[in-house]
Amino acid sequence: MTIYILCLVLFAIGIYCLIVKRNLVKKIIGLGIMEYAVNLFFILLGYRHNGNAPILDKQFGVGNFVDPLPQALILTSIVIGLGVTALMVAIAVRIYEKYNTFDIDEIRRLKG
Amino acid sequence: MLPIFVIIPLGCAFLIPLASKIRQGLGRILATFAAALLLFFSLKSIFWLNAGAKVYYLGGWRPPFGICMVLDGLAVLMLLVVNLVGFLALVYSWDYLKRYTSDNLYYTLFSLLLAGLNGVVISGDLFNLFVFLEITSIASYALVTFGTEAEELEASFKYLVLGSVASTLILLAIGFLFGHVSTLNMADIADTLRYSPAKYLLNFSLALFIMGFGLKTALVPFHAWLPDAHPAAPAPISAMLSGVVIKTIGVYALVRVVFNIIGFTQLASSIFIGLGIISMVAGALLTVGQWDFKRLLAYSSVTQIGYVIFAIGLGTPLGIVGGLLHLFNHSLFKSLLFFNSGSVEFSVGSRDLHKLGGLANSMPVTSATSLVASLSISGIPPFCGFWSKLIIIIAAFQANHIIGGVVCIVVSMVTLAAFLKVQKYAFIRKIETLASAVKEVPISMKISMLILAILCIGVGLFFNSFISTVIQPAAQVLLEGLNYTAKVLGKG
Amino acid sequence: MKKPGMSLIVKRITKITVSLIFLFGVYIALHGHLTPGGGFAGGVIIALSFIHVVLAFGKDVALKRINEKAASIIESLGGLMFLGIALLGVMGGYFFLNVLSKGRPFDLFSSGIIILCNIAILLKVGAGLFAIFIALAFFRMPQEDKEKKE
Amino acid sequence: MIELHIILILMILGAIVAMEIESLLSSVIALGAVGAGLTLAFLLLRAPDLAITQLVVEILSLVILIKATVGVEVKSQRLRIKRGYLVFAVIFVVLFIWISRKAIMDLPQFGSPIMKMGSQYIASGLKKTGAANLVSAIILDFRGYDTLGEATILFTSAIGVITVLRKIGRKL
Repeated sequence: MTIYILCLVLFAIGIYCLIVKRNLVKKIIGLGIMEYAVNLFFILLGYRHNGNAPILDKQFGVGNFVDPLPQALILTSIVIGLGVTALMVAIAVRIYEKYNTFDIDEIRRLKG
Repeated sequence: MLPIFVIIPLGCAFLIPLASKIRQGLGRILATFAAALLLFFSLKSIFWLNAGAKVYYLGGWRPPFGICMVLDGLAVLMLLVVNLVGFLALVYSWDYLKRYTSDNLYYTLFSLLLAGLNGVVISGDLFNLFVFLEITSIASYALVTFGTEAEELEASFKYLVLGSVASTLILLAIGFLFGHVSTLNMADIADTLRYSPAKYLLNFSLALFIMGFGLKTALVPFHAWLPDAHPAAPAPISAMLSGVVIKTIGVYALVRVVFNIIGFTQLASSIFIGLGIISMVAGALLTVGQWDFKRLLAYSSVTQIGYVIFAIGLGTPLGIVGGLLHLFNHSLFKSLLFFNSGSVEFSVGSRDLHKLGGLANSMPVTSATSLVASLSISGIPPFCGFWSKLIIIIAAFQANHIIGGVVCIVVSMVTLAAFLKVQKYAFIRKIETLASAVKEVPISMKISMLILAILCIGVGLFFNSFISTVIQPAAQVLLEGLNYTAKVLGKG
Repeated sequence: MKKPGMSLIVKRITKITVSLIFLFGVYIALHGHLTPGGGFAGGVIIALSFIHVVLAFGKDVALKRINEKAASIIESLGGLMFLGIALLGVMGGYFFLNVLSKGRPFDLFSSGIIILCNIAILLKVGAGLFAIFIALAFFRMPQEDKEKKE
Repeated sequence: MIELHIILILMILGAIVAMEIESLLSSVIALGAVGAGLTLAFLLLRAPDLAITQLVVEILSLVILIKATVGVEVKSQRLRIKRGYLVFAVIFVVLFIWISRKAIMDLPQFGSPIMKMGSQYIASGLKKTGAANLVSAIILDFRGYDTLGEATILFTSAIGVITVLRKIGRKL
């Protein structure tokens, strides 16, 4: 129970960082933290007490396996996180080239 | 053969970078051919359907095992919306892209956008819906910044941040549902939820879904990104965004999850109605004060989405029919209005209503089609907007929701006032300085605008036959709600 | 004039490690169905090995070996190959059907289309991420231009 | 699983450091630390596939992030945490946990998941797909369509980055 609470605390920190911080890179970091928290939450759901990894072996076949389904989903979600981060960094770099700052308030001031 | 809706745009998206290396214009022809094929198949899919739902097992696995694709009344309606507006936007951008560089990147991203939208509509698996929703979002983030100007980049960054927050919230909601049910097929989830309901967890994931999809569809408390992102995008892209994207990944996904998986409870209905009314009122107030043509259209999108959500929230058969019809009509006249604003910007170069004027005689086609669109968005009788707003107002009064009905009427008055202002300033009033230099837009932009105007009038005139063929089966899917599982899994 | 890339020691070591990283990436991708890892992890490792070269030797040296146009072509080819394998399944009746023979479990060529899919993903992910890095690395940051001008 | 709790607490501390620290480069490195913690957590939770992918993707996103933040000095960043922000932060986090704690109660006990689909995949994975690594079996055979969408996402993001970073966007 407490492990889920800790995971959601990490998620809440990510949201907080996204809302409050004015710097573009800090927003990218906040989003990264949120992605990490959700990925961890899925795998926590699939964990089985002293289970082992869902890889079959020649010798001792099917043991007490962890749930493989969330692992398959989170492999996709990790790469989604990478794709979104790459796009965000590209746009942030481009904004930096135009406004010469990463700070939202200055950008709004310069935009007029 | 359901997967063709995803194979065609995906294959074309992978081919365009190669094709454009061979010959420059090839990418454009390939993309338009793929969109035409998609439109043909989505029109054909209306007649494929005999009451039930067509289920396609991917990889040969039966539903709970693998992923399945489901085509039912609601999916047919959304396919029609997506591929119709998509094809016309592509035809429009044949000439519109003279203003932009490297158009093969544009056509690749556009085909990926179509692939994502079609993937969302026909997917029968919750996580698969999230993956294709993510493809649509990333493609639309990149397309909003297609002009790489300063304010486009800033608007797109805000849209990207809020869109990614929405996606993460949706993924967390899927996590909670998965934790409780540990299966991902939509029909299977609804089936297991019926036997082991966890009231509090369902309400919490419902709240997360509404926040996530509400952000994607720009309902009022979450609409901060829309008024910046839509005007910044190139005109065909803001037409796709307003007309199709916020409806498919927002309204359609929310409605599919709430009606067919979690079940449409009284709580959900009151939330929908509340959000709908707030969106209508706030959107209308913001629309009136605008002087930038595209920002005015973006704010009016918030109002119209408020109409749709309010109508579907009523839950009565008439309300749902009215909501879905308004969803279809809105995609028609809103994309037409964005095309008009794009043409005005294309030939005059500015979107500010103060500077525009007297374009009626120098741009006949654009002004005529924008007159048709403005009249239909404000619900004037012969046009399509009138019937959907009328049905929604009647449904509101039938469900004795007086406040809602009155709000609908007042808001449609305000919309009428706003769009008459647009007509007067942009097209009818005379100012000498501008009128002479302006010439009409090229042929491909005229064609798509004319087709949309004809459709607006057509749906307006033959509305009851249109309702019975397309809207009624879609409303039936929502009304049946949880026995969606019977159709997909084939058991009770 | 300062030569592009890092110091001599780094270059000498990169010459050795780059091929090892590349080999490791291919190994992880090909044995995706037997050991942990798979197309995605292998593809990212291969992209990292190219990035390793770019960081150590500077942009223009690395681009002689694989330039941006080749990267985007390989990426599209990888995508088409993956779509092709999926369409292969249509012959057997369903879109993503595993048509090829399953083979004996636990040996290398044992699970039909999974290996071919892994190879397709390897190409796509590797080339795609390298194209992303090249686009970012080539994008002149304003202060880098200032340094060039001084 | 006491070590899992320790790692999670360290990740939370790393996240707070990544958020509050002034210089961009060190906040990116703190994000790297949180990612490394996540890799360890995946290993502890018996998910080797994910640990490899997460570690490698982590390295790549760090390289990209550092590429963006190199040489960017943060001008007048007021370091001292204002009283208002701290209180608002704590309230926000506590409120979020308070709302979600009842929903967590409905989830199955940590360590005993209801593996409705998972057990079927384990039982028939090798027989139906011939792959020893069940996660690969699910990714590429049972749910191969997801991975097609996945590969498209990377393709879209690559084309998106190239579109955003091209020199002149508009010819007026």
